[in-house]
Amino acid sequence: MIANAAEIRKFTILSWGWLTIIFGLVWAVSWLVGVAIPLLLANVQADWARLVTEICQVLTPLVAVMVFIPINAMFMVLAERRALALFTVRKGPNRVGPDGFLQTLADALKLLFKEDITPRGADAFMFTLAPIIFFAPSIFGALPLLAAVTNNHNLFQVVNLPTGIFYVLAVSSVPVVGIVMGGWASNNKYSLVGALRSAAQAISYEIPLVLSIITVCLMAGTLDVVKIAEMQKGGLLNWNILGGGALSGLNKYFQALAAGQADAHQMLSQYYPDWGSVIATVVLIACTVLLVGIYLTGACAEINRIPFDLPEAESELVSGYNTEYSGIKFAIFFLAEFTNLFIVSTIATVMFLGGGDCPLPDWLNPLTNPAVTQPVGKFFSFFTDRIHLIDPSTFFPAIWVIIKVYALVFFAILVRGTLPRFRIDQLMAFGWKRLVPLSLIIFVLVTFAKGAVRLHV
Amino acid sequence: MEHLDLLRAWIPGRLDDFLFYLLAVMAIPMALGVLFDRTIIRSGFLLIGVFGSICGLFLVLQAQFLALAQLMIYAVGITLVVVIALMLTNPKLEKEAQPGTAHQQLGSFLVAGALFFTIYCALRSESWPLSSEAVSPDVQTIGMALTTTYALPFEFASVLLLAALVGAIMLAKAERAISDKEEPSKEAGEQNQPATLFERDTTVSSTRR
Amino acid sequence: MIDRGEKKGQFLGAVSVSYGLIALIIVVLFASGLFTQMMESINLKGYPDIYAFVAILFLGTFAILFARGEPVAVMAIGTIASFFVLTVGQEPLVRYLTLAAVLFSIGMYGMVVSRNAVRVLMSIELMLNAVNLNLVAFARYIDPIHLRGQVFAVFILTVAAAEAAVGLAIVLAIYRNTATVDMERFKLLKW
Amino acid sequence: MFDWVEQLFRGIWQSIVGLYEIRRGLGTVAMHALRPPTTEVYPDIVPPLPAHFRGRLALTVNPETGEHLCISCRQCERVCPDKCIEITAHKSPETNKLELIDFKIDHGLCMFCGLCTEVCPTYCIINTNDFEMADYTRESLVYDLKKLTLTQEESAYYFDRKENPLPKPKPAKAAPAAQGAAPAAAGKAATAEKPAPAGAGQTAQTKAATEGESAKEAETKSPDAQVAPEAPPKLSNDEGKSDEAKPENESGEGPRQG
Repeated sequence: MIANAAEIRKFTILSWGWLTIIFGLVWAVSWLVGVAIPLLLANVQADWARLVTEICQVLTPLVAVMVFIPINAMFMVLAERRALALFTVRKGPNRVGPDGFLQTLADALKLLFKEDITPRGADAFMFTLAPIIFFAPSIFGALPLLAAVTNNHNLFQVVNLPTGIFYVLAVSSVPVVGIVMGGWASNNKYSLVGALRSAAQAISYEIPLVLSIITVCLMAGTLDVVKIAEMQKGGLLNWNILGGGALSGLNKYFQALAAGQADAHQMLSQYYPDWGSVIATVVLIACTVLLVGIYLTGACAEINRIPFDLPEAESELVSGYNTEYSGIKFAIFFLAEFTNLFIVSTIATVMFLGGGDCPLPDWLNPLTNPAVTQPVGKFFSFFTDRIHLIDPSTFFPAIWVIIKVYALVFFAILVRGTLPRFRIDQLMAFGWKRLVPLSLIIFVLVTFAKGAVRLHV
Repeated sequence: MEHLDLLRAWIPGRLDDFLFYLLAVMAIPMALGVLFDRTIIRSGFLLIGVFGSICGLFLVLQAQFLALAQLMIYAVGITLVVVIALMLTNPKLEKEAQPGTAHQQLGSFLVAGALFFTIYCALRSESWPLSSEAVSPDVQTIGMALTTTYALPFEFASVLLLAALVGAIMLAKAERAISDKEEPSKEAGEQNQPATLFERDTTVSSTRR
Repeated sequence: MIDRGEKKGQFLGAVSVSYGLIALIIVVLFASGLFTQMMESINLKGYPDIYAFVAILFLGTFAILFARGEPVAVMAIGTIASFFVLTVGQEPLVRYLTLAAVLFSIGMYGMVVSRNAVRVLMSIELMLNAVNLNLVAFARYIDPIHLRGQVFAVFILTVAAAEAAVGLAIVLAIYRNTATVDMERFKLLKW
Repeated sequence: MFDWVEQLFRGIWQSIVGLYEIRRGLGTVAMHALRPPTTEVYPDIVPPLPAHFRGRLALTVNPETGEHLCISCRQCERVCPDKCIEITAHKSPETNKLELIDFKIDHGLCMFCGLCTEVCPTYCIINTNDFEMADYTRESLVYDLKKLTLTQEESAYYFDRKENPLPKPKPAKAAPAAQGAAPAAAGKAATAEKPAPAGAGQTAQTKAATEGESAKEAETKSPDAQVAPEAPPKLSNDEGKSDEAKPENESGEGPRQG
C-alpha cells in the first residue's frame, strides 16, 4: 500500500539513531558533570571538593545545552533535507555514511575548514560580532526550558527562573540585532535589505507572538515555565491547547466515572455549575486553538523560516543577511537558525502541549500504573539509586517532550515543503492587520472567559 | 537552589563587585562611543551595548523583570533606531555630523563635568538609609504595585503609549499622503509603511558608499 | 560661517581667559577664607578621592585640548580612571549612583553637542537609562520590600519607548522635508 | 451602512476557506511522502539511454571483419557546423583510392548535433551513448583516430542498437593494398584477424588497474546497461593519454590496418 516504505523506514531509522545519539550524549555529559564528579568527590572532606561540586552543579545545564545544540542542529539539518526529499519525491543526501547518516557531520567539517572571508569595505569587528550575537541568545534561551522539559530535575534546578517564559521571550528577541548588525557590516546591498526586512518582520511578529504567550500565562497565573508545565499534567484534556485547563473538570469527571464513584455527576455540576461556564469553556477552547496557530505563525516569522523567510529570500536577495558569510561564521548562523527552530518548538510544547505529559490521563496510562512502575523501578534500582544514571520520573516525560518537539519540527518542515513565500507587503499587512487584532481580541476574550470557569482544578 | 549556599558564602560581595566593575567598564566607553563614533549606525549598536550592560547591572541588582523588559524593549526599539538611522544616513552628513563647535564642546564638557561633580558631592554627603532585606525575586511584587497602588499612573502610561503610537503613525503617515498627491502615478495601490521604508533604504544604501 | 583658523584662535583665547579667570576666582576665594567654608559646608574634607577626581578631570580636559588626535580614547580612559578612583571602597549604592551620574553626564553632553538628530535621541535614551539605573539601585538597597524604584523604572521604560517612537517619527518627517537630520538646520520655525 | 459587517464576515469566511486550503495543501504534500522517489542514482545505476542518444562521436569498424569503415569522403567534415572534424587522407598511388591517415574530432568544439552521422554513407561515424567525457585539459578533448575507433564488439553493439544496415565486406583487392600501406603492421596480422583479443590486450593494463571492472561488466550486464561497451574505449583513452609517446607509433596503426 505504501509504495515508499523503504525510504520512510530509512528516514525513521536515521531519525531515531540520531536522536538516541543526541540525547544519550547529553544525558551522559550531564550525568558526568552533575552526578559522577560530585559522587566521586562526596567522600573528600575538603572545601575545594565542595566548591568543585557546586561549580559542577551550576555548570551542568550549560554544558548540557552546549553539547546538545551543535549535534541537534546537525540532526535537524539532515532530517530537514531527508524529509523535504520525502515530500518532493526525491532521495535526499544518501552518500556519507550509511544512508547519509553522517552527511551533516561532513558538511560541518567542511564549513569549519573553509576560508573565513571578510569582504572588503566591511566593518570587520561587527562582521565578526554579528553571528555571535545571533547565536548566544539561543544558548541562554534554552536554559529555562531545560528545567521545564526535564520536569525540574535536580540537575537543572539552577536554571528554573521565576520569570521563565518572559526570560525566554526577551532573550529570543535579541537575535534580530545580530541580523541587522551582520547585514549592515557586510557592505552589501542584499545583506542590508535582508537585515532591514528581518528587523521589520521580527518587530511586527513579536507582538502577536508575545501576546499569545502572555494569554497562556494569564490563564496559568504564572510566568514560571516549570509551573506551567506541571499544571498541565494529567492527560490531553488538561493541556493548554484545549482551553488552557478549562476541561480539567471534565477530566476529573471521567476519572471519577472510571473509578465508579457515585457522586460523579455532582462533581461535574460542581465544576461547570451553569451555562455560562460551559460557554466560557467553549470560548476558551476556540481561543487556545487559535492561539497555537498565532504562536506558530509568529514564531515562524520570528525565526525567519519559510513561508516567512524574506530576510534570506534566494530569489530576490541572494541569501539575504548572510550573503557575505562563509566558513565558521556562516556555520554559526546556520546553527542558530536551527536551534531557534528547536527552541520555538520547545516553547510551544511546554506552553501548549503539556510539556512532558503523556496524552493519556493517569488512570488510563499503564506507564504510571504502580504494577508496572515498581518492577521496572526494582530492575533499574542500581542505576537509579546508586549512581543516579536514570531517573524514572524524568525518563518518560523526556521521551514525550522529544516526540512532541520533533513532531512540531516535522510540521515546520512540512510547512516549508508546502507553502510559498510571502511578499513583504503581504507579510506586513498580515501581521499588523490580522494577527495583532486577532491576538488582542483573544486576549480580551480569555480575560472575560477565565472568570466564568475554573481552570486547572 | 539550596546547593548554591557555599558558592554564595564563598563569594559574598566579590561576584557582585566584579560584575559591577566589568559591566561599568563596558558601559562607559560604549556610552562615549555613542557620542563620538563617526558612523551613526555603529553608535546605534554601541547604544545597544550600553543597554545590554545596564541590563546586566539590573540582573546584578536582582531586578530580573526589569532587566528582561529592558532587553526586550531596547533590543527591539534600538534596532528600530538603528534602522531608521540607516535610512537617514547620508555620507555628506556623516562628515559634518561632528559634535558642535569648540565653544559648545568646551562649555558642554564643563557643564557636564560640573553636573557630575554636583551629583557626586550630593550623593556622597548623604547618609543613605540602607536596608538589609533581601529582594523578593518574584514578579508579583511589581505586578501588585502596578495594579493597586500605582494603577492610575499605569493607566496614564498606557494612554501615553497609545497617544505616542497614534502620533508616531500620524507623523510618519502625513508626509505619505502629500507625496501621494504630488506623484500619484508613482505608487498607486496600497503600498503601506514598509514599502516606503525600503524605497528609502535602497536610495540611501546606494549613496552610502 | 566662521573661519576655521580664526575660530581656533578664538577658542584658545577663550580657554586661556576662562582658565585664568577660574584660577583668579579660586585664589580670591582662598584668600577670603570663603573656599574653606564652602568645603566644610558640603563636607568634602573626608573625601580625598574627590581631589584626585578633580585632578583627573582637569588633566583630561587638557589632554583633550592638546592631544586632539584621539579625544575619545583620552576621555574614556580619564572617565574610567576617575570612576575607579571615585567608587573603589564605597558603598554599593554609591557606586551605582556614581555610574548613573557618569552615564547621565555623558548623555547630557551628547545631547547638547550632537548635531545629528538621531544621535540626540540616543543621548536622551542614555540619560533615561541612567535614571533607571538609579531607581533600580534605590529599589535594591533602600526599598527591597515594595520595590517602588522598579515600579517607577517601568514607567520610565514606557516613557522612553514613547519618546523614541515620537522622536523618530518627527526626525523622519523632518528628514523627508529637508533631507537632513542636522540639528543646526532645525532652527527654522517654518520651511 | 453595514458594509463593514459584510466585509467582516466575508473576511472571516475567507480566512476559514484559506485555512482549509492550506490544510489541503499540507495533506497533499504529506501524501507525496508515500510515493517512491524518482531520483536516479546515476553513478550507481546508469539510466537507460535511447538508441539515438547523441553522445560522444566514434568511428565504427566492420563488426565481422574488423576493417575500418571510413572511406575518407569528407562529407562529415563538410557538413559539420562547428568545423570540429579534421580528416587527413591521401590518395594511394597503387589503388588510386583515398586512404585514411588520421581522423581528429575536437569534442570541446562539437555540439553533438549529429549531422555528421546522418551524412555518413557507410554508417561509420556514429554518436555513441558515452557522455562521461570530462577531462582536465582542452587538448585531451581532441580525439584522434585511435581514440575514436571502436572495437568490433562495440561496433556490432551499435549497429545492432541503432538498426543500421550491416556493411558488406570490402572487395578483396583492398586488403593487400592496406597491408602494403602499413608495412610496420606486418607482425600484427594476428591482431587484424582477431581484433577482440587485441582490444582486450590493449586494455589489459588498465583492466589490471581497475580490477577487471569493465570485463566483469561486459560479461554480466545486459544490453540495457550501456556501460559495458563504452567502458573499453574510455579506458583505452586514458591509457593512451598516460603513455602517449610510446604506444602511439606501434598500436596507432592498428585500426588502419583493417
